[in-house]
Order: sequence, then C-alpha cells, then structure tokens
Amino acid sequence: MTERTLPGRPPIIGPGYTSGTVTDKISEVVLKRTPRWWYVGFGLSLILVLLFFYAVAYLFTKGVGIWGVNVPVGWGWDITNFVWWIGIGHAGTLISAILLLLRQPWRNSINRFAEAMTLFAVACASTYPILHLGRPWVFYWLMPYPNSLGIWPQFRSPLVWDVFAVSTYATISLLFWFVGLIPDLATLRDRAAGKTAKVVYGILAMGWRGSARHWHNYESAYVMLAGLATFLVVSVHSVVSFDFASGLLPGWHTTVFPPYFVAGAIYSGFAMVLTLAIPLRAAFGLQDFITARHLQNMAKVMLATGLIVGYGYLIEIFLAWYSNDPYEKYMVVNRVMGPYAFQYWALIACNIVSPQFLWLRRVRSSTAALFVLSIVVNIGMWLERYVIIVTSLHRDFLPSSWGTYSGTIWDYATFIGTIGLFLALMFLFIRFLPAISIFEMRTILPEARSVEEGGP
Amino acid sequence: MRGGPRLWGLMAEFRTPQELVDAAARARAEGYRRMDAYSPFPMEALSEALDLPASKVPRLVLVGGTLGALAGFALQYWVSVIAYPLDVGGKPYNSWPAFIPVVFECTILCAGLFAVLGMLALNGLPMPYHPVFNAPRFALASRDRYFLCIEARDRKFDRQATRRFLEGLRPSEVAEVAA
Amino acid sequence: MSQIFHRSTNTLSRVTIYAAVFLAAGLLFVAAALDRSPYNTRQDVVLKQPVPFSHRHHVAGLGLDCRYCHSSVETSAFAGMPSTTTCMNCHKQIWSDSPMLEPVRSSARTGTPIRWTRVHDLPDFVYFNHSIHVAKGIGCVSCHGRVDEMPLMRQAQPLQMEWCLGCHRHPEEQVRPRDAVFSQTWQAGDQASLGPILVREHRIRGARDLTSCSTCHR
Amino acid sequence: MSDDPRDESSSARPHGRQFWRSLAELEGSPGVEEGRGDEFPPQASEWPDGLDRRRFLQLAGASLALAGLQGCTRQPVESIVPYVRQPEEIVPGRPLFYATVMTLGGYGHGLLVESHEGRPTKIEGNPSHPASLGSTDAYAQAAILGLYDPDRSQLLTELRGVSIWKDFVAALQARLKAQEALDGEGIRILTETVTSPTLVDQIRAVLDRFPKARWHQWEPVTRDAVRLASRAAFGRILETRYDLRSADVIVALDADFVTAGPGAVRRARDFADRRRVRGDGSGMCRLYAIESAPTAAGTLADHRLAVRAGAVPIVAAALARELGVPGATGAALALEGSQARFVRAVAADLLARPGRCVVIPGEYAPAAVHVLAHAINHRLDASGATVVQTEPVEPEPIDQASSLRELVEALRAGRVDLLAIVGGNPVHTAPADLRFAEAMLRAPFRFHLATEEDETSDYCQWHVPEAHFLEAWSDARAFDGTASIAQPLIEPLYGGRSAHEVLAAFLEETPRPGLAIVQESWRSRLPAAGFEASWRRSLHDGVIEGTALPALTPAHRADSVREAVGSIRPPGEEAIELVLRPDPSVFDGRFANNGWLQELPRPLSKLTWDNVAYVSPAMARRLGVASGDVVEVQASGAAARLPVWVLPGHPDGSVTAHLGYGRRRIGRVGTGVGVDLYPLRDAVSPWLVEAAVTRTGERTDLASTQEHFLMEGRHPVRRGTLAELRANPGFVAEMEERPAREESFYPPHSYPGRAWGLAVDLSVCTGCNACVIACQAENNIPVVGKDQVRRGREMHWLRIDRYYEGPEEDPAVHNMPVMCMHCEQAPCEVVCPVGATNHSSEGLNDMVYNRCVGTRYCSNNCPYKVRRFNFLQYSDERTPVLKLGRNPDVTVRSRGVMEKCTYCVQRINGARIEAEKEGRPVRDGEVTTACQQACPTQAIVFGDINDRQSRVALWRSEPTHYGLLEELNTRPRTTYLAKLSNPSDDLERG
Repeated sequence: MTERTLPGRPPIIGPGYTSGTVTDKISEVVLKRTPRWWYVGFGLSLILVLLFFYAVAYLFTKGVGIWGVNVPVGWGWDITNFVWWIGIGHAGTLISAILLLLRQPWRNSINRFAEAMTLFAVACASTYPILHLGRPWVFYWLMPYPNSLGIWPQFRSPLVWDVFAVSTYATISLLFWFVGLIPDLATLRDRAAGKTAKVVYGILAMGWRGSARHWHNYESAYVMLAGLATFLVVSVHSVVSFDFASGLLPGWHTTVFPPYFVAGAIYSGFAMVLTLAIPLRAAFGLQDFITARHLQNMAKVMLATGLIVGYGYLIEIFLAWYSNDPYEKYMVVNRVMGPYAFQYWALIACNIVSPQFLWLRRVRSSTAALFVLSIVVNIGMWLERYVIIVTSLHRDFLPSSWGTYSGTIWDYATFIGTIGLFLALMFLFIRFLPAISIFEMRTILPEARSVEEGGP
Repeated sequence: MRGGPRLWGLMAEFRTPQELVDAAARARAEGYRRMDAYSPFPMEALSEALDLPASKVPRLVLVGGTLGALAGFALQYWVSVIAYPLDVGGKPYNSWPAFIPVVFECTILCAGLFAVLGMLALNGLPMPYHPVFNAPRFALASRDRYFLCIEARDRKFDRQATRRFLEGLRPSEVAEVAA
Repeated sequence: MSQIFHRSTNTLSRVTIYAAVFLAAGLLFVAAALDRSPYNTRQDVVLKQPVPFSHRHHVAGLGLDCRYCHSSVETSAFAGMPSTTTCMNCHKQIWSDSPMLEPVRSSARTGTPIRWTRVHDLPDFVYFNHSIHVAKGIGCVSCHGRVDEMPLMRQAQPLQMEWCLGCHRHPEEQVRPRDAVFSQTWQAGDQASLGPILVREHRIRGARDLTSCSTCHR
Repeated sequence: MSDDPRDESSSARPHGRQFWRSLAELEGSPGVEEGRGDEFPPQASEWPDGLDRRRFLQLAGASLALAGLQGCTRQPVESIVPYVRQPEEIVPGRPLFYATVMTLGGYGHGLLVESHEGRPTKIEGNPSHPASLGSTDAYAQAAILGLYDPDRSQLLTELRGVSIWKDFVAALQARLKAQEALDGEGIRILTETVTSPTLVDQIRAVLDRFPKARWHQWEPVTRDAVRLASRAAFGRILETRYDLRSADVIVALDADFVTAGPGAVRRARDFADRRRVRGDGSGMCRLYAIESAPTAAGTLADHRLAVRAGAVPIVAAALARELGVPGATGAALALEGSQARFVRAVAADLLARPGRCVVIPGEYAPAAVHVLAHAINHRLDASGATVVQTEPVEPEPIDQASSLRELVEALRAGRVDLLAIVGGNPVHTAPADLRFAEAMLRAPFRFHLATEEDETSDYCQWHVPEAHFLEAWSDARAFDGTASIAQPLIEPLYGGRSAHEVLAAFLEETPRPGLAIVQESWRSRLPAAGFEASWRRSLHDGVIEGTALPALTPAHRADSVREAVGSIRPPGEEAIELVLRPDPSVFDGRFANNGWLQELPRPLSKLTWDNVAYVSPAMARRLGVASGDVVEVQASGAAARLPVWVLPGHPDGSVTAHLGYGRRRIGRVGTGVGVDLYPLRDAVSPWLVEAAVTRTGERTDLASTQEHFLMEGRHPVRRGTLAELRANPGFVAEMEERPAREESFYPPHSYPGRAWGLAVDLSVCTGCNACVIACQAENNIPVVGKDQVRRGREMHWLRIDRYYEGPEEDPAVHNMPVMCMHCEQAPCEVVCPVGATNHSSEGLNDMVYNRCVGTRYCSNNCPYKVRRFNFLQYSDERTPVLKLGRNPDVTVRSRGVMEKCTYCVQRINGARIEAEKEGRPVRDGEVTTACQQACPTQAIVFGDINDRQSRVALWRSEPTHYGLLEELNTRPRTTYLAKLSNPSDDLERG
C-alpha cells in the first residue's frame, strides 16, 4: 500500500515502531492485568443494562401503552432510537470496507474497534423492532418459516425489508470482524501465557499459521467482504429510510431519503468513533497508533457528510415548495414553526452549525474540541430522526386527527438502557480482544512497505 | 506420503520479509514445490515468489451471490403468488419491484457466507493442530519472524541437501519440523 | 513452540461446525413437528366425557341420523347438542337403569345440564358456520371423520389453518352430493371428475373468495 | 368461577336466576346468601313455560362467543353444555329479535333487541314504531351497557343492611294498614314523568284506596314550560307535535328539535327527508335557527342567529309582531341592525308559505316563547298541517315544579308518613332552593326504587333495586300517543323489581308479577275478543294498533300573546346568564355510570368525561381564560368551579353548562365525574339563571378527541349552496383533482363479484352520535378512560369530525362521520409486515386481529387515521357480566393489536351465508351496518357498488359525490355527498 506523507501532516503511526513492538504494545492491553478503571466503567454500564431489563420487563407485562405513543403518532422514541443506533453502526463498516478499498492505510488502527462498535450498535438497534411491537412474543411472524397457519410474511412491507437488511448487516459485519480477528487471535494464541487463554484464543484462531497460502486466500476473501460490505453500507440505511420514504405521509414520502439517511448514518457513525477513540487512546496510551492524523481525517469526513446532510435538509424544504403539494408545504412550515420547532432548530444547530467549526485546523487538531463536537453531533442526529418521525406523524392530512406526542419515563429508561448495553459490550471487547488490528498495523510499518515497494 | 523418518520438513527462519521473499524465490528456482512461507502479515510479493495460483474465493462469491439472489426472489414469488396470494393494497400478487430489497439482501448474505466459509475451506481451516507448530520458534511467525518450510513430501526433498540449500540462504536458523 | 491441540481436534473442530448446522435444522424440524403433533392439535386424542357416549353404537348400530341430535346443523353456525330430554326420549325405556347413564338421568331429575367436553374446538377468533358447509355439500365425514367407527369421540383432523385452507382452496376434493352429506359411508366413484361438477352445481365460491381472511376471521 | 368466559356463560344451572345470583356473589356483594332461601322459589315458579326462551341460557357461548385472542398458545380444554329442555324458539347460534320500548323523560321509543341464547346484545330501532322508524338515539344504543352494568344495585336493603322482597312488602303493608284509617293522607308517591297506562292505573288504584294520598311527578329535564304554555294558549294542557314532512320553512326558537325532546329521532328523520338533495334539489326545505348555545339544529341551519337565551323571547315576540300576530306589540320588541334584518327576512319567508312552514319553540325555552310560537303557527295556518295538537300523552300532566314544592312543604310540615320514591333521583336533581333532601328526612318511612344505589338511596331506609327496562314487563306511550308493551329480554340479573311490582305491593297481599299486571291492564283496554291474538301481535310489532292520538283543532286564545309579551323581561346588558341543559351524554345524570356515554365525544366540543362552561371566544378573552382554565360560576346562591371550554358561535354574556355530573354516589364509572350543577338551578326558571363568573387561576386537563378544528385550506368537508349546485353541478368534484383510475404504476385489481361501499350524506348529519355508540355496541369496542383519551388513544371505530368555518362569532359548523375508508389501494395494507390487514375478494379492508403483531405502521400510514390500537389491555376480560353483553360474532381484541371499522363484516357474512343457502344474491339493503341502522336521519347508506340499482350506487352517481382525500389515489370505498345548504337570497345578499 502506498502512502506519501505530506509536510505538516502528522504521521499515521508514531516513529520507531517495529513489527515486534507493535505486536507487544497492542497485545499487552489484552494480556496484562485488568486495570481498575475498567472494573468501574464496566460496573456502571452493567447497572444501566439492569435498567434496560427492568424497563423491558415492565413493557412486556403492561404493553406499549407505557410509552408515549398514540394515534396519530404511532412511533416515537422506539423507532428514533432504532434508526439512530443503526446509523451509528455505519461508520465501522465504512472505515473497514470502503477505506480499505480506497487503500487508506490510516484506517488500519481504527477499523477494529469501529467494526466492534458497528456490531454492538446493531445489537442495540435490533432490540427496538421487537420491543416496539404490540405483541413482541410473536415477532418471529416477520420471518419466513414453514408454519401450520399456511401464512407468510408480507414482502411488500418495508418492515420485512428491514428484517432482512438488518440481519444481513449484522451477519456480514460479524463475519468481517471475525475474519479480521483471526490472525490477531493467532498472535494472542502464540503469546498468551495461561493455558486457558492459549486454548480459547487457539480455538478462535482455528489454527491460523500465517502461511503464504492462507494470506493469499485471506486477502482475497477480505477484499471480497469489503466489497460486499460497501454495498451494505449504502443499502442498509437506504432500506431503513424506506420505512419512511415508502409511506405516504408528508415529510416521509420523499426520494431524497436514502442518500441523505446514508450520509447521516456515516456522519453520526464517525462522531461515535471519535467519541470512543479519544478516551480509548488516552486510556491505553495508544496515541502513537491513533494519532492526531486519524482524528483530523475523521473530522474531515464528518465535515463532508455533515454538509451532505445539510444539503438533504435544504432539498427537503425545496421539494416541499417545488412540489406545490399543500400537505408537504404545511409539513415544512409546521416543522420550522410548529410545536416541535425547538427540536428542529436544535438539530440544525447540532448537525449543520456545529460542524462548521471543523473548517478550522485549530479545532480539528484539538482533541477536546473534537470530543465535544462528536457528542453534539450524536445528539443532533438523534434529534433529526425524532423530528422526521414525530413532526411528520403528529399533523398529517386531516386536521381533525392531529395530535401531539411526548416520550414517557419508560421511553427514556429503555434508551439509556441500550446505551448501557452498548458500553458494556464495548468494555468487554477492549478487555478481551485487540482493540487495534495488529496484523494490519504491521503492514503499514516501514519494514513491510519496503517489501511491497521494492518487491518484484 | 513416503515412509522414512517422521519428518514434516525443514524450516528456515529469517529476520526480514525481504529475506524471506528472496529465499522463497530461490527455493522455487531450485525446483522445490511443496513448501510454504509464514509471515506475520500478508505480502503479495511472497505469493508471487511462490507463484501461487489466483485464489478461487472470488468465483465462490459469485456463485454464492447468484444462489442468494435466485433463492430470495423464488421465496418471495412463491409466497406472494403461489402459496397464499392476497390482494395487498391493490398491488398485483407479483409486485416484483417491492421484492428487490430482499433479493439484494439475500445476495449479499449468501455471497458473504461463501466468501468466509470458502476462504476457510480453501485454507483447510479450522486446523488447530499442524506439524509446523512443532517448530520451536514458530510462535514468532505471528510476531516479527519470517519462516520458509520445505516439506518432506517434496520430490526434490533430501534431508542433507535441502538443509544445505536452506543454510545457503543465510537464515538466522534452520530447524527440523517433526511430523 | 509446542502444540496446544492434539491431532484429533482437527477432525473434531470441522465435525462440530457441520454438526451445528444439522443441529439447528433438526431443532426447526422438531418445532414444526411438535406444532402439528396431536399434543398440540389434540387430533385422535380421546377426552374424558361424563358419559362414555358411543357414536359407533348410535350411528352404525342404531342408524340414527346426525340431525336427530345435532338438530341445528343445517340452520345455524352451531350444530347443536342434544338436550337431556332428547337423550331421555329413548333412555326412559332403554338402559333405563344402566349406571353409565346415571349422569343423564340425574340431569333430567335435577335439571342440571350435562357438561360435555368439547372435542372439536376452534380458536375463538375463528368463525366456523356448520349450516353453510352442509348447504354446499361438505360431508360431516370431511371434518369429523367416520364417527360411525368411533366407540368414543375423538378429533379426526388437525383443525389447523393450513388444513382448513386445503379445502377452501380445493373444495372439489371434498364436496359431495347434498343428499350424501350426512352419510358416513358414501364414496365417490370418481371424485376427481365428480368434484368440479358439484362445485359448479352447488355454486361454491372460488379460492380467492374462500381464502379471504374475513371469510373465517372477524 | 374461572376466568374463562365460556365458563360464565355455560355455568350449568337450572334457571337463569341462580346463575345470576352466583354472579352477584362474584361481584362480591355481601350477604347474598341470606337472600337465597325465600327469594328464589316463588320466582322460579313464576314463569309460565312459554317464556323459557328468556331464561338465561346455559348453552355454551363456547365456540360462538367472547374471549380474546389466545394467539399461539395451546387451547385450554373447554366444555359444551346443552340445554336440559330445549326451548323451541331458540336455534343455538342464531340471534332472535324482540320488540320492546325504552322511555326517556317518560316518553316511549320503540326498539328491537337482538338476543343471543337469551343474552340481549344489541339494541336497534323498531321500524314500525312512530318515534323510531328503525332509528335510535345514542341513549337507546347505550342502554345495553346499562343492563350489564356491574355497579347496578343488586341488593334490597333496609338501613344499608341486606333484606329481602318479602320483608319489604311486609314492612310496607304494615305502614299502609296504619294509613287506612287516615285515608292515607300520610302517603306520598313521587315518580318521574309517567306515560305508562298500566302504572297510571295502578297509582290511581292506590289513590282510590287511599283518597287522601298524593301522587307527585318530578322530571329534572322538566317540560313545565311546554305544559303551561299549552294551557295558556288553548285553555288546557295539550300535546303539541310537529310534522316536518310538509314544512318548507322551519324556524327553530332556541330549539334543538333534531336531538332534544320527545319524538326527536322522528323529527330528525322527517327533517332529513326534506334536506336530502337529489337531482336539482327541489323540495329542499330551509331552516332558520335562532338560538343561544350552538346545537345540532344550529349546525344544520341555513341561517343561524346567535342570541343570548334571555333574548330569545324578545326575538320571538319581534317575529310575531313582524308577522302581525295580534297582541305582539311593545317597545321592548324593537330589535337593532342584523337581528332586525334577520327577523324581517324570516317573517317574509314564512308569510310566503302559509301552512307549509312551522316555528318550533325549544324544549327548554320559557313558556312565553312557546305561547308566541303557538300564536305564530296559528297565524300561519300551520296548526293541523305542520303543527298537530292532541290530547296529552301523559295521563296526568301537571306543573311538576309546583307539585314537587307542594310535596316538600308537606314533608316540612311533617304531614308525610310514607314517602315512596318510585324511580328518579330527587335528592340529586331537585332544585336546590327546595332543599329536598333534608325535607324528606321528616318522613318516617321512606323507600326508593332505583336501578343504582344513588344519592337518594342514602336518604331512604329502604332501597329496592329496580329492574332494567330490558328485564321487566311494562308499557309506555310515544310522543304521538302510540302505546307499546315493554317485554323483558332476560330475567332480572340482580333480582330487580319493576315499578309495577312495587305499586302492586300497595294493593295486593302478595304482589303479582309484572306480566300479570301489564296484561291485565291491557285486557281492559283491548277488545276482549281475540285478546290473546292482539296481545301477541302487540308484543311482536312493538306497537299497539290504533293507540296513536287523533289530532284536535283547539281554539287558540288570542290574548295569551299579550300576557306572554307582558311577561317578557329584557335581560340587563351587563348581566351574565347561565344556560343549563341536559347533557348530550349522561342526560340528567341517569347515564353517568355508562362508560360508553361518558367517553362519547360530546357534539361540538368533542369533550369526554367532563362537563364544562361553554363560553364565546370574546367572553373568554374578557375573562382572560382559555379552554381548560377553571372558573367559578355563582348562581341561585350556590357556586360551582368548572373548566371553561371556548365555543365559537356561542353568544356573548352567556355561559352554557350541562347537568348530570358530579354524581356523589352511583358507581365506579360515574361517581365524581364532572361538576354537579343542580345546586345552581332555580325551580322557577330551571334552564336559565343570572350568574356571576370569575376566574380562579386553576387549570384542569380536559380530554377532547379533536385538538384542531379548522380545515387549513383543505377540503375534507366539501360544501356549497343549492344555488351553486344549480349553477355548476360539477363544483364539488372540482374542489380537488380526482386522479384517473389508470393513473397507477400497477394494473388495478378487479372486483367481479360484490364490491361493498358506504356513503355518507353530510347534508343531513346532525352529529348526534347514535352511530358512534351503535358501532361501539355492535363491535365490542372497549372504553379506555379519561387518561387514555387525553393521550389520544380513544378506540371509537367511527368518529364524527367537526370543523368550523367562518367568523368565530358565528361560524358554519360541519359534522363529518369518518370510519375506515376501505381504500382499494389501501396504504395501510402495503406496510403490514405480516399481512394482518389486506383486501377481501369483495373489497373489504380486512383486519385480522389474531395475525396482528402491533407494529402500528398501518396506522401511521393511514391518511385518515381511522385505525385504533390496543396500547394496553383495554377490553375488560375480568368482569364476567360484561362478557355477556358482548357481540358473540365479533372477536374481543386483546392488548397489542390494531383494530378498525370492518363495515360490520359479521353482518355481511351472516347475510351472505343466508343468501348462499337460499341460492340467491344478497339483496340491496339486506346488509345494514350498525351505524347506518342507528342513524336517525339515514345519512349513511351501505351496499354493493357493483349493483347499479343499489342505493349506495345511486348516491355515488350524485354530482355532489366525492371521496375524502381522493387526490391521494387511495380510491376510498367510503365516500361522501357534499354538505349543501339552502340559504335565502335576501339574507345572502344583505
């Protein structure tokens, strides 16, 4: 892989690293004793997981009526959270797949935990389609399986598309992540001291030997997966956006949704990667692997996708005006000045205004600023989904059936609960698996490059 | 496999990837075929040196994708047209445009599964036990050492001659690998 | 470096992967089978009744017509159950002191109805109408089986939706001449050719009508 | 008893009674045991065998009835319980219909009641009854829930202790013995308005036996003004009824004649027959409404003049003067500006059609208005044509207010020894200034016959549970005098007694059962020859032949006008008036425990579960309050704090509020709902009092089912005038573009067979809500309670949208019934992931509850928002008695499933099956939806749109026909006829 370092640009890896030292530094995170802060963090997130279980238990005993949903607003926090989580997942796939195809070596130090983030985000997201059902215990009716009723899912429904899209997304992401892990698992297998560790990592490594033939097929399969995952990145959030785009509500029924949902997804995803990467590198002293360069690149991606999202907002308003459809026009007016105007302007501030600071190098190179910005954007993207869902639903065609919506304590509890679930999984991951891809880090070392460049 | 002493092969250890690539090339030039090189990261140069045939994974992926697409559409068509045709929102039973997303997802899913399982199969994984692990310093293959192993099965293999040839490549060490 | 695993683990590891696949498939199969099993459908299960009433004896033996006891089967959704007086019509004289019939006599005495156990029991959200099936020439046997061969009543068919749909899609396989509806023994010479004719004669509606959800669910 | 509903309905017992007693036990009423020994046996032998069918029937509701969706769980083993002796009328699984009659304010309304295996489940109007013609009001529709109300009083009590009928009779007769010597001068009987010939016979018999005893009547929704005016105008009290079939011009003087008063349902029908615009709309009548609080009549009016209730008499007098009614003179009658113009125009219009016009005074308008109306109608030769005078329907018409006062005085003076309150709830409803409650305590022996233990029961030693009208024999007369027999559909669930049985206890050692009493009284009336036959016919038809009262031509007393005009006091400009009205849902409070009615969105405000102070927007601004702010209203020396509701079109300086709330004792549903306004009432002027209104600064949450009242430049309701229609017949269709059928990505589905469709004629919808309750009763729709309504979760499958148009002082009001549109290209179906909603072969948008997983996507995607979701377990699966009232042909929905209007698919299937069995097509009109059946104005029609001749097809071919939101290309099967009005040119131009 070629990589020309322009003057003034921080490098993508600290100086003086060799294959050996990289290996030691990353794998020791996993193999050495657990730091105290880990227990604290993991414990706290476990408490939130308990909150999640409590909320869900109450939900199942009483029914979705404990949430704020009503007629006309049949979806609220539940689907908002679903879309938000799914969106976050996208950065992982993008980084590991698209940047791989684009031969962006700087991805190599962030793709691993970005992919993990994807998995865990999807895990959180996929709880909502089940939880939001009136009768969650029959969720499996959405899947095609031979049954004594002789009746099947209704394949024209975007919700069935979701089932396929999300499950495919989860499966492919899992495979991609695991395939990426195999060589590193082998490394851990070979370096672990304890017998159990050896065996566990050994089983997972499946006997990886790093032979040329392995690498040969491996690389090919990895690129293939990357290619497929690239399709997924584009497709999954498009399909999610169909949930709205294929409805006929003003504010939902619009062709701009797929692209701008995808952009939004990547936007929020990178924000989340930053939110996670910044503390992570500090905690494990990985500044040499996740360098200022990485943060800056991600900042730039955020700026770009942020602008695309902004374009989406403008197009929405333009189309409403251009279509000259009274319902569409009213929808825009209602969004901007209606009962949910605050949420709308808040999201504009978070998603459109705040990223503009990223034009400034000073901001891009300030870790603290980036951290704050990333969180602001995450909030903004959540609000975006909330506004799209609630403002479109609460005032549609017949003024007689207009209503209002607000979440309840149980909506909040469930959401916070999933955040806890996400963090708990993240903590487990960084503790037991290499948070940075070791073998891919090796490939960007001088010694590796020399071969590839000098090679026949 | 021929009889003789229970030997898997001879393994030479190198410090740098370049040495390994050269060694592999030399060995091949020497006429050795049944050999394998081990490195902590992928090296295209090495594959070329060993003159490995193009990987079959892409073809598998194509097959998987095709099967997935067909299965996906077949399922939806059968369900909505044959098994239980229902008038849904006035749309025809075979409203194929609405079936596209699921077809797409099935395509990706099967293709992905074929890619991974195919890769494992082609690499003969899982294989937790393998003779090369007997090599004393082989653990470093997953860190920063580079190994070339000429296997006893090779027609041209000869305990002494091959050892001499390998030492001629100036490795840091040559070791026998028990089968 | 020393081996972590024994040779055998190679085979073992591969086997487990394939085994997992088969295991999953197996579980699915079992679930499907259980769903259709008598445990779930109560098909062919004999339930305990206050009186060991024998359809074989009354139908095959004495040659009673179904409608003698199930009197509203032609007019109502509900086929009707014989009132105690109906039983006593005969059992005043016959078996008038058989201990088996004590529940019937006591019911007649005290006016307390007999509590039979339902044998054919559809879910409450399914609205089956006997009269229309009879009118369209669907024989009792089609759903209830050869009761004239049942010493004790049992459910002859699974009564699951896919089973109902079978007939609603292909009534020609079950339809019979109207005068043969209540016959236990009637056999079509050649159902394949007779069926379609009767379907036309009885003006049985098409599959699209009969498989509309609201045909059975409201 | 187990939770399995089949268990309840199949619980094996020899007689209904015992079964019910066991239910009573279930209800946890103490001491039912004591009751058992004596109470039961005589009862059991009471019933002749022929009446078996009414015995509660043990046949399992099993497969037929009830029970929610068990989903995928394994079914429990169920039992099936046949009869011991099969009653010949009953074919298990087939409903039977019986004619009976319900009274409200004493007047009878003929009904047909559907009964499943002895359980009445649905009430319909009786087509052969003059007051009904097959339609009903909301009260009648909801009565079925009243029957099964678990809070009805179930025990005969003495001083709150459980007692039994026999002891009560003994105690009562002991008292009577003592009175015999005194000619019963200590005996007072208090009833509500009575038209029942039998009951009157009995009371008269009592009065014969005790010459000095007195009979008082008190109906809180009093019609004293009507009676007094009649006496003033004709010298004696007569019944006045209006025949609108031949009325070209109608003037309503504060009269909600389509929903209020005896015969309202019939009046609405006759009126609608003259409003339905077909072809060029010739023959459409014109309605002027001069009213205070906006009413249904006002929403239908071609011209509406909003005046304070206090000013109505003046306007009436001015109109009389304009029409040259002798005696209608005086300076006070001078009207300014718009009012004068209005009156002049009305007068002109009236004079143009002598004999073909009518002026209707309001039920609640003061006597003067009625007197003037009589005079005007007389002047316009309307008498005998559009206005008919007959002998009074009440055998004993009296001035009830003074009758009640007289009773109270007697009580105070301690002259009352035995106070028999037979029906009614005077403690709650008597005018506050009489202080009835404390007075009645002076009577040593007080008993109360009522369906609930209420405020009055608290003041009586004896409480006798009254049988619901569906449980007892009785009779009643309709607004035109037609008498009907009320026959019980079921034995008293809680051992209630009818008024007849109680009165019988005054006369007989062992009182006879109701049947014997009613039969005997009619034996004396009907020709002895063939009595049995005519009795059976009367029972079957629901009306007794030849009992309608003949029209009279009484002499009109001209000087009555002068007296009336003299009595008019112009209201002070500054004074604020409080207008009291019976509630459109709970009436005088008697229906307060009826959940259906409590949750019924009130006309105009769409409020549920509350009564409020309606004020005009201007007045609200003056008071500095908005809807929901609590104000204190002071009147007649009492005060009440109740929330404000701002009502466009309400006159200024006036507050309208509804009676019947703030019940202190009635049941779990009604106790404590709303505010009691009877204390603000004044015996002299019961419907209108001077009041002071001050804001308190408090706020309350009101549960309204419609938050937004404007059309936002959209055209949900399309409206126009007759003139517009004649000028351009296509004007309705042109309001929105109608996409061409082939404008679709996919080829449309074909409906070769039947294609069901429903059409609503907005011109005649009064917004009376009868259809809403009918739908609720027919389809087992649950009540969700105030909190859930506030969250926007009401469950009504059929709602009546209401839109305002025009200035807030006097807007046009449009009512629009909205149910599922059964779109041919239904947006809801496409998005359902499990196919739980899809199209039947006949174009019904089926909703399969047992398949629904509850994503709510369909509701989100429904542009009409007619889908309803069970956010929680709404339908009561626990209270056994409620299960009995449910329609066994409709699934009871459980938590987490979507539901919506099905076009009463159970009725469609029933009709289709019958037709198929007889090998014939379904006839037009054979299937009627519940809403269509109930509608007093027949504004709804349902049928096969593929059948060119069907009524619905004809409606759809009208030029005024349009589809709601049809521009979305959903192709709705439910469509509308635009609302047309027939304004007069001179007022239009002016």
